[in-house]
Formats: sequence, C-alpha cells, structure tokens
Amino acid sequence: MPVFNNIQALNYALMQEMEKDPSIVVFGEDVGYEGGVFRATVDLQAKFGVERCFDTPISESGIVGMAVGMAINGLKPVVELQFCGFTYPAFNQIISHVSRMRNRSRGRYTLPMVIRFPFGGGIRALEHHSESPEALFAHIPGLKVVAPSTPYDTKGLLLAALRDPDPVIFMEPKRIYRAFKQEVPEDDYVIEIGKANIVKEGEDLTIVTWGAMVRDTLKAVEKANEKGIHPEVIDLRTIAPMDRETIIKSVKKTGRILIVQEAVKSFSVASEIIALVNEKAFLHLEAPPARVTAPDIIVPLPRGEQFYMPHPDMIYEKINEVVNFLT
Amino acid sequence: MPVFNNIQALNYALMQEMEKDPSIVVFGEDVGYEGGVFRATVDLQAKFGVERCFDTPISESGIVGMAVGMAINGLKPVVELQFCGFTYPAFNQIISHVSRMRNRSRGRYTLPMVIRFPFGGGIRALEHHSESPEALFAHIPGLKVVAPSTPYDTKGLLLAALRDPDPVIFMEPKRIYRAFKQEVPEDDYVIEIGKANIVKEGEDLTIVTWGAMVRDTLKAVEKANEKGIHPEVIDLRTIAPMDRETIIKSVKKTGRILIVQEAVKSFSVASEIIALVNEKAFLHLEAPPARVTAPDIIVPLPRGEQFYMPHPDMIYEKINEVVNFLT
Amino acid sequence: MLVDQYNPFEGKMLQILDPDGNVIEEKLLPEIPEDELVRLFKIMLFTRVVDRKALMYQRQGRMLTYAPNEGQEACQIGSAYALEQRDWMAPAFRELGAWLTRGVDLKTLYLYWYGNEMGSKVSEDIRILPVSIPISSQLLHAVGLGYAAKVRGLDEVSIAYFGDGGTSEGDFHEAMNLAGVYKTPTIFLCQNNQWSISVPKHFQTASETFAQKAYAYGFKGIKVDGNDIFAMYAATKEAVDRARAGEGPTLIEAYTYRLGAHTTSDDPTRYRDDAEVEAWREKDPVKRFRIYLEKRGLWNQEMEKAFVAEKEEEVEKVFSDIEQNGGTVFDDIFMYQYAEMTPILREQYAEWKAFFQERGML
Amino acid sequence: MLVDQYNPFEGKMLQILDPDGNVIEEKLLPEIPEDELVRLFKIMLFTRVVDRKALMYQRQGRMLTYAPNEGQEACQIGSAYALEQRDWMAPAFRELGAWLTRGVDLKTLYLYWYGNEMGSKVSEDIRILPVSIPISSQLLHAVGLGYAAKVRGLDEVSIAYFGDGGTSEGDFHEAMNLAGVYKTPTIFLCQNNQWSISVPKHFQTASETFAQKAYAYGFKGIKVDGNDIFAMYAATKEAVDRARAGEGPTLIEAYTYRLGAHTTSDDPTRYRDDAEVEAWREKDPVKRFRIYLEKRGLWNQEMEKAFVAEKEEEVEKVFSDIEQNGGTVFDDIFMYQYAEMTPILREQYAEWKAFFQERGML
Ligand SMILES: Cc1ncc(C[n+]2csc(CCOP(=O)(O)OP(=O)(O)O)c2C)c(N)n1
Ligand SMILES: Cc1ncc(C[n+]2csc(CCOP(=O)(O)OP(=O)(O)O)c2C)c(N)n1
Ligand SMILES: [Mg+2]
Ligand SMILES: [Mg+2]
Repeated sequence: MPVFNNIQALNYALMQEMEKDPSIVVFGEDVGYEGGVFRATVDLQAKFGVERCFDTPISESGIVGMAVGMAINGLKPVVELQFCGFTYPAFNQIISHVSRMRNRSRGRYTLPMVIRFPFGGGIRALEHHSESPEALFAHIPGLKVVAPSTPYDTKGLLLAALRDPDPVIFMEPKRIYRAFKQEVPEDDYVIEIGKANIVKEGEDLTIVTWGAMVRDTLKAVEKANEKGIHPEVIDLRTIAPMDRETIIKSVKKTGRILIVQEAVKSFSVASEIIALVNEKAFLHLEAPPARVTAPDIIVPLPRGEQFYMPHPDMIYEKINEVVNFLT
Repeated sequence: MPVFNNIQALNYALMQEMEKDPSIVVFGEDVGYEGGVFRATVDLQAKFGVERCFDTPISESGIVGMAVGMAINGLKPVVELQFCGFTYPAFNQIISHVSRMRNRSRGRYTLPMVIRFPFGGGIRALEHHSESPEALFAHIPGLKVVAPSTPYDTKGLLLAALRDPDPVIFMEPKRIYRAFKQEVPEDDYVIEIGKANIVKEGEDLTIVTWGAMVRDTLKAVEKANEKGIHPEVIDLRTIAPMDRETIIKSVKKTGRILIVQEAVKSFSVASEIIALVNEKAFLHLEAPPARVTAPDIIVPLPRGEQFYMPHPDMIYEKINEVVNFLT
Repeated sequence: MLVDQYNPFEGKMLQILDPDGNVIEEKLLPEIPEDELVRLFKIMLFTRVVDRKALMYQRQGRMLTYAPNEGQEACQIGSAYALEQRDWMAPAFRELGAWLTRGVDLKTLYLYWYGNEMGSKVSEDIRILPVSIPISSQLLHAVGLGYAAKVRGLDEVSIAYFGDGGTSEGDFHEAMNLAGVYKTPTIFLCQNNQWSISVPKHFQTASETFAQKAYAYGFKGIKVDGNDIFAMYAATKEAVDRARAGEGPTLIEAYTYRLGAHTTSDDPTRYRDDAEVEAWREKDPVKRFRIYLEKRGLWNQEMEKAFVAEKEEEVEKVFSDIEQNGGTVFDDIFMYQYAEMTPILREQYAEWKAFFQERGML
Repeated sequence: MLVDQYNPFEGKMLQILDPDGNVIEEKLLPEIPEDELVRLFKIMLFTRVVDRKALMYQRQGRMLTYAPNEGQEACQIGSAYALEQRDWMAPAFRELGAWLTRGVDLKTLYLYWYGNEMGSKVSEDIRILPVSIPISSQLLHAVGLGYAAKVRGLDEVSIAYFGDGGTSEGDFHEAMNLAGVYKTPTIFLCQNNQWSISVPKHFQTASETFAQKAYAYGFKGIKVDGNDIFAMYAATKEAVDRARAGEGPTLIEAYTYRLGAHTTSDDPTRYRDDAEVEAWREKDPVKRFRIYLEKRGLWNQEMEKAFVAEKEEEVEKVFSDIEQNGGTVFDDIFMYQYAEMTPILREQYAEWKAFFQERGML
C-alpha cells in the first residue's frame, strides 16, 4: 500500500478520479503548469491536458463563478483557492450562487463542484495565509464543509466530495500537509460526508476537534492518559452537516465536552457544538462545555503566531479542568 | 420632541452629525441624488453638496475599499450597501482591510467609518434582499456590529457609531424601517456601543433578541404575561462586542435563557450566546438554553417567507417550554 | 465584419432601422422570412402585453416587486432570436423579452415575479439560468457555460445579459477577462438603458462607450441601436457565428432606454425629466418595427387589435391560475437545499411542518 | 504629452535610456541635478543590497518568507521619485525600492519580513500604507486617499503599485472605474514583470498591453520601459503633474521583469527558462543606469565598492539588531484590535497572558 502525506493523498485522489470521471476539471491560480503552490495538482496537466487542468488569472470570484457555469453545463469543477485568506473575494459567488442554485431552480440546475483551499496557521506565512474561516462557510445553508486530518481521510473525503451531487467546501489543514505519512489504500473508498470519526474512545470527557488540531489534541490526550484520564476524541471530519448523533452519544456517555479549534473563539463552530449539546443532552452535562480556541484577535504575523495558536498545554489544562469540575 | 420612524431617525442623525463634523461623507448606490432606495439619506446631498453625499457606480467592493483610503486621509466615510445580500462582494475589503488596518499598522492607520445596510426579511422582497448575516460579521475580530430596534436607539447608536474610532457595521432591520414612530430627542445623545438594553424586566426567563425580532418577542411576552409568566427581555443593540455582563446577570437571576433571532439556526449569534452562558453561568441553568430562529435554509422568495420568519407563536411556545422545564 | 466597421472608438453605432421605420442600411438588413418577421413582432407585442399586465397586477397588490421591460424589447428579442435552442442564456432580471423569445411559458415567468421559486424552474429543453439578482454575477456563469461547451466539444454558445450599471462590478471585469483568456464562445450583451435605478450612466463610468471596454480584454465590442431589432439581430448573429467558429467573445452595447420605473418600488420622476422619457418614446422599438411591417404590408391595425385582445385574455387566464395555485408549497422550501436532506434539515422540516400543520397554515 | 505620444494601441513604449546606457530620446531626458542622479543610483544599489541580504538571511533560516525585488528597481525608484513628501503610496508587497526611495528606515522594512507588525508602522511623516497582500485590494485605498485629498482641497496625489497579475482582480476594475468617475488624482502603477508566480502574462489577459486597459475607464494609459529609470520618472512625473492639475488618473504599465523567485517559497526554474532570465539580465536597470553615470563621470568602480561595503555593514547591523529585539511583544497582539480593548478581549488578554507568563514564554 502506498504511503502518503496529505498533499500526496490529495494528488493521488484527484489523479484516480480524473481518470475515472472525464467531467472533472481542475483549475485555479498556479494550479496547472506549476501544479499548485503546495503541489496538490502536480502532474495533472501533463496527464490530462491543459483543458482539464489549467491556470487561471488572479480572480477568485471569477474562478468560482466560472465553475458555476461549468457545473451546469456538464463538467465537475474542482477549484483551488490559493489560500484561506483569498476565499473572501469569492464570497459573493459562493454565498449567492454556489450554495443556492439547486434551491433557486428547484432542482433544475445543480452544482456538483468542490472548492478546495489550505487553511489554518502554523507555517510562519505572510498575512492572510493562516485563516480558519470554517464558521463563515458552515453558517451558509446549501454548503457542505469538510476538513480532513489524515492522508487516509483526505483521500476518502475528497473522493466523496468529488462524487457529491452538491457543492463541497474542502478545507485542507496546511500545517500538516507534509507533517506525517500514512498508508493510503490504492483501492477506491469514500468516507461519508457528514460522519465524524471517533479517533480514540474514552469515558471521562468528549473532545471534538478537526483539521490540524486533531494531532495536537491527541498529544494532550496522551499526557492525560498518563494521569489516568481517558477522553474520547472525535474528529469531526465534516463541519457541516455536522454528525450530531456521534457527538451527542459521546456526551451522554461522558457528561463532559471540550471543543478544540484553531479559529477564534466567538461566533464559531465551537459555539454551535455547545449549543447543540445543550439542546440535545442538557441533563447529561456534568460540567460546563468548554472550548480551547484562539483568542478573538486577528491572526498575528509569524513572530506573534505562537501566542495565537492554541497551545497543546492549553488543551491539556482544559481537559483537567473539565474532568475535575464538580457540580 | 420630533416623532420619527426608524428611517427618519437615521436621516435626522446623519443630518445633525454632518452639520457638526465636516469630515463625514456619505455615499453608496442611489444614496446621493435619490437619497437612498429607502430614503435614509434624503436631502443630504442638497444640504451638504455632492462631494459629501454622492452616488457611486454599482461596486460594493469599490465603495468599501475607497472608504478605507478616505478614512486614512482624514474623512469619516459612512457607506450604504443597498441590501444585506449585496454586502458579500465587499467581504474581502471588510475582512481583509476594514477590520485589520489598525492592528496591521499597529495604530498608525485607523478607520473611523460606518458601513450601513438594511437586513432581515418580511417585506416580500426579491431574492438576496432578506438576509440576516450578522453572524458572519460578528465572527471577524476588529469589527463592531450594531443593530438598533427603535427610532430612539437608531439615532443614539448611529451617533455613537459615527464617533467611534473604529469601523462599525450598522445593520438596520428593514422590516421596521417605517413600522412605528417614537419620540426622538433633538438633543445630542449617544447609546454606548457594547451595551444591551433591558427592555422589560422579569424573573422567569431571560430572552435575548435584537433588530426587528424585538417587537415580535415583546408581543409573545405580552401573551406570556397574561399567563403569569414574566420573562426578562434584553435587546442586544450591539451584537459584537456583546454585553456579556447584562446577559449573564439576567441568567443568574432567571436560570433560563431563550434567544430569538431571524437568522438561520446553526453557527449563529444564538449559538454564541448559548456558549457564553454555559461558560459563565452553567450552575445557574435550570433549563436547556433554547433558540427560536429560522430553519437552516436559504431565505425563500416571498410566497414561502412566512415559513421562514420565526413566527410569534414559536416564541410564545418556546417561552412556555423553557419556563416549564423541570430539571 | 460589423465589429470592425463599427469601431466604438470612432463613435460609431450600428443602426439599420431608423426611429421612423425606414431601413437606412439596406445591405445590412438581415434576411428574415416574412412569417418570421411577423412572429418576431408578435413576440414583441406579447412582451409588452405581459409587461403591462404585470405592472397592473402589481399596482393592484396581486403581484410582488416587478422590474418593467418597456423600451428594451428590441434589444432583448433581436439578440435572443440569434440563438439556437442549444445555446445558453444567463439573464439578469429585466429580460422578459428574451425569455419569451426562447419560448419560456408565461406561467413560469409570472410565478417568479409572484414570488415562487418554481418560476425559476424552466423546462428541461430551454437553456436559461434563473434570474440573477446580484449585479453582473451571472456573467461568470455564462463564461463557464461557454468553457464547458468548448472543452466538451459541443457546438453551443452562451450569452449574458446585464445593464450599464452592471459594467461597474468586479464580476463584469473578471468575466470579460476570463472569456478573453480562454476565448470562450460568449456574447456579453450590455443593455445600456441609460440608468441604474437613479444613477445616470456617466456616474457609472467615464468611458465614452460601454462597447469599447471590450478592448481591455483582447476582443471586440460594438455599439448598437438597441431599439432597432434588425441591428440587434445582425450584431448578435455575427457575434454568435464568430463564437461558434472559435473566434471567442464579443461585447455588444445595446443603446436603449428603460421607459418605465426601475422596479415597481421605484419612482423615476424623482430623478429624471419627462422630456427625456418623451424623447425616447419617439424611438420606441415596437413602434418602429410596426411601421416597417405595415409598410411591407405584413401587419395592420386590425391584426394588432385582435392579437392584443387574444393575448390579454391568455395572460389573464394564466395569472388567475397562479393566484389560485401559485403559493409556495411548504415542503419545497426544505426539499431543494441539497440533493438529499441533511439530518438536521430532516429534523427541522418535521418540527416546522408540525408547527404550521397544527395551525392549519399549510 | 507622453500619454498621447505613446499610445498603447499603436504598440508604443516609452524608453529614454537603452539597455546599454545610451540616451535614445535626448529631448525627453528629465532634468535631474547631478547630485540627485547619484543619490538615485545609490538608492538603487542600496535596494539591491537590502534585497540580496534579505534573501541570504532567509536562506539561512533567519528571515521569513520574502518577495525579492531584483530587476524592478528602476520602475519603483523612478516612479516613487516623482512623488512629493505629502503624496500617498499604496504598495503591494514587492515595492522595496519605492519604500526606500520615500525614506522608510530599513529596520521597519526588515521587521515586516521578519514577521512583526511593527514593520508596518512607518513613521508619521511618511505616507505609505502597509504591505497589501490581497492582490489589487490596495488600489481602492489609493482612490479613496485621492478622493479625500480632492474634497479636502489638499494638494496630494496617490499612487498604487501592483503587478500584471493584479489587473485580473475585480478590485483593479472597480478602482480604475471609480478613479475615472471621480477623476481622483491617482496614478496606477502596474509593474508588468511578465509573471504572476508561475503564470505568464498571456494567461492573465488577452489584451495586447496592460496600458490600454485605461481606455475602458475614460482615462489614459502608457507603456513604459520599466527598466529605464528616466522613462519611469518622466512618465510618472507627467502623471503626477496632471493629477495635481485636476486632470485625473493615469495608468502606467512598467514593462519589466522579476529576475528572482516570486518569493522565497518559489522555485522559478520549474516554470521558466534560464534563457529568458538571461535575456532580461541584459536589460538590468541598475547596469544601464550605472553605465550612464560612468559615462558622465559621476560614478566609478571604486565608489561602488566603497558604497556597497558600507551599506552591507549597515544592513548587517540593522538585521542583527532585529534578531535581538525584533520579536513580537505579547501585549501588541491584543492592543491594536480596537482603540480600546473590548471587555471580552480584556478578559482573554489576561487569561492568555497568565498562561504564557506561567510558562516563562513572554
Ligand atoms: C451586487 C448588487 N448590488 C446592488 C444591487 C441593487 N440593484 C438592483 S438593480 C440595480 C441597478 C442596475 O442597473 P443596470 O445594471 O443598469 O440594470 P437596469 O436596472 O438598468 O436594467 C441595483 C443597484 C444588486 N441587485 N446587486
Ligand atoms: C486575492 C489574492 N489572491 C491570490 C494571492 C496569492 N498571490 C500572491 S502574489 C500572486 C501573484 C501576483 O502576481 P503579480 O500581480 O503579477 O505581482 P508580482 O508577484 O509579479 O509582483 C498571487 C496569486 C493573493 N495574494 N491575493
Ligand atoms: Mg441600466
Ligand atoms: Mg507579475
């Protein structure tokens, strides 16, 4: 079985599916000849030709808007927006059209398409390169929002996104693009969109997290294990629609929940998860649901980034705090 | 004392402040000669000249981006985006620059400016004219988000926004632009940004709401009063930064909370309020925090709008449910 | 080629039929069979009937916000007539004439303005995207439709409609630029009706013409008398033919006028002179086509009277049907968010449905 | 006027000094005093020293991502030299030469690329906006700066820098259009360095030149040899003078080349030929200015050696100072979100500060 990092898994999945499905076209800034600034689309142009994998001018709204028309006329566009911070120029097309075309046309026009971009910080990048905007997308009806955390999940979720009849926002945690490798089956497999993954079972506390924070969380959890604390760790995989069942079931078992995210704290995905457990498992809660997040500030330039990124010790401390809370 | 509806209060506040502060310029689509499609800026051009109140081409990103430069060079821009659904083309300028210039330049460049737009549904308008995107703005560090609910508040909050050293997103509930009138003092007064208003005191339940939903909530509350239930109603006035103190104090008193908003349910402002009370008043909660919201769907065209807008009976029912919840 | 003969930088505008119904450019007159000419005129008249009725219903409080079409029939119908069934159209929100030319049924069109999404579900054999409200956002969709046709080897072109005000948006620029780069078979049809709500065109751009903007993107633009159906057809046909031949996009500026209000929420007397409107009434596209047909003996007053009466009745029937059955079905607002309802939507659907059912509101 | 003499539609490009340092347009040669010529050349050399040192530090892992400047010194320095102290500059991210021409201290510049926001806090008397990463978003700021100057009756112009790739964004279009409509005193300086990361300019637009795009907005554009400091100065000076005189905006296409990588994360050998780079090396802006000055007896090898040595030392001092004190102060990341910290920020500030303090991480 091949051993891939996240970028290789992405590339591999695209390669396999483009072979199978001639309607897939992949494009974006530096995506064609260069193969993407992170090399996710490398070799695709050489293999499938310039019409199926191509470079675009620097126009994010244009890229996404064009994809809308392409999807309507029989193609399956996979667009790359170069960085999380450059998704904003495309917001009007995403919110006003991508998410709505099916509903607006009562099913006449549908948009099977994938919008990929790297998100999150921790790579000492320039401004706008380290954003975690998942809450903005998750709030929009009509979108699905996915964020894999391993090479195995990356392939399975990307294949699922490519076969989804609806638009999928595919957020790639750039900090772990090359952080580690994993066996990735050559076989065709999909990971269902909308299903979370219990990465580690436990009974003392439920931790929900996604993307690059899964690894940091697991590290803190290991430390907690040594102290005899056994959290259950849920990798959300899909942010919207959220796997509420898995979360609720776990909270009913543990009575406690902690959400770990890289995004700022307020009005975030973590907030929604807390609201959810209140509505669905209030009487099971033995401690206040807690969040480990970035503070509500603009992502600093790299020399201040370490103060922004949730520190593994913060997770560890919060685990202890929640577990030791006595009602 | 003059008696104004919300639009008149807006216009009056702008008129008064432009007289006082020659740096204020007001612009947007149809804002100048026509005085705005809702007539909020009527007579300003005649009074202050075409350089201080003017029409723009249809380019929302342009309007906001230009305002950034104007604010840096000594003006105080007040821009109108014609409808909530047309704020999206300006998102890149708002998120990448408006919210960040002060922090990016470590205080060298600051942006005193106001971005106004009508939000919410209920006026049987075309698509994109009925959105409630407050959660999208509230999630962005560096922005303040305000939503008045009465003519009195409109004037006081707008004057506060116009004098704020930082950018303010000023969301106007269009459904009640002309719904009722109120005495509005000619005198200069401001309503502090970041402070909520306890519209009605009570002890059985805390209800937090804002914008046009304040009136609907009060109607449901009246009905509840008749049954001997006395909710405390908090009009948020400012969504970010949120007046956490007022909310928490109230919840500590009532032990119960219901949030009423017109926006869709998930990943919303209501979610954040629930997260907040969990973190700050968990042990006081006697019932699961609840929300009355729109469902997680795209705002329907007018013939389906009545199924989207939170129905006053939904509020009334939820009040009963929360109050009668027994732990 | 017309696009070369009528260089916008030289201040030229293509006109074939003058306001008095005279053919001033015989050799450019398109060859259209007589029955087709009459059919085209009937579409024009029908458009006007449908438009005026909609306005009337709106004033009576029976129709919702409506964007009147009057004055722009020639530029919409002449251009849409140059398309084949397989071609794609991405409209803005004021393209009644174009929709009717392509054969969309009136019920669908009225349903939209009645406030029901079913009015955006055109039948499978008609290739029109739904009304696009966010200004100029649909131009990109047209480029995408064209790109797809091109790489899939389909002989299809796309056309996007938008206004003078639409040229100010970033999406106009990105669409034009992308179409130029990929040489997509796309026609950009700018209806310069002189106004964007209350804002006159010289506040939209300092450019002399809208047509010349094409040259910033490596292709050609042409300014056309938008009230002249022959000029509009000829220019669009040439653009369509060139697009089919792989010669890429064209920008057409249809110089026309919105005779009515921006929408039924708008009062144009607040911002423009009656005199201006009256001057443009003289250039009415329907009037000039009628005179031409009358001169050729293809049309007369009686025919018009009978046709209008018949159509008015038809329109009334359709609308009264809509008033009876045009409400939004509750299920529909949940049903089309995704191919399959997500679990949370299923839950909300049940909850909301129960609420309204209990109250007999469904 | 140069903008008329060098009409981009006629394929013309303004050049005064050829690649071999010969003046080919004597009558267009700007009158610049000799000491100023030497000063300008020194800025150019200094820019190159600062640029190469930054690259070196980056390779040594001491500096973060950096966007090299080499090759674009003339177009940045020549244009910035045409501004007065009171004028405004809205840069993109590759304008080292322009920053240095305007007198920004090296410490500030290096701090930015070192990853500290303090590097965007230029001193009060220098009117440069911070680096703007989102492509072409800063053009609108320049228009706003110009609008404000105009209505406040201030004699200030604004200039925006951006790349060939920057012309594809909607914000480019909206900025150009707004500047045209309001006739703001704004210079749009497009550095056409032939590449946008890996994408060559013909994938950015089908337009023959970038300069001609101005004509879509009702003002003029000129294509200039961007490696010729005299041409760049002359064209910019004319644009600045016209802006001051109320004649509105100008677009300048500086035809130049990025000799280095896009940023230090980029490997240009993946997408372009060495031969192309070598050909452009021959047109090096520094080389040609040097030859010119040497011919006039204003510069020689010894002077250059001494100057470079002195500057290298200076640069090293500044950088080692930054390495010692250039870290971000914890408080700063909370302090500038708003004029006054909001209550929730105050709370978070205390909480986070305590966390890092306990660990001795501050
Ligand atoms: C992005 C966006 N901004 C603003 C509006 C509001 N709006 C609707 S129509 C209109 C004027 C359009 O003018 P034009 O493009 O000339 O078309 P016309 O109405 O004349 O047909 C405006 C500003 C909108 N629909 N979308
Ligand atoms: C809105 C946005 N999209 C994408 C990027 C990523 N990006 C950074 S530089 C660059 C290429 C810029 O090319 P050009 O404008 O020619 O300037 P140059 O780098 O050649 O100086 C791209 C695509 C960005 N910074 N902003
Ligand atoms: Mg118009
Ligand atoms: Mg470039």
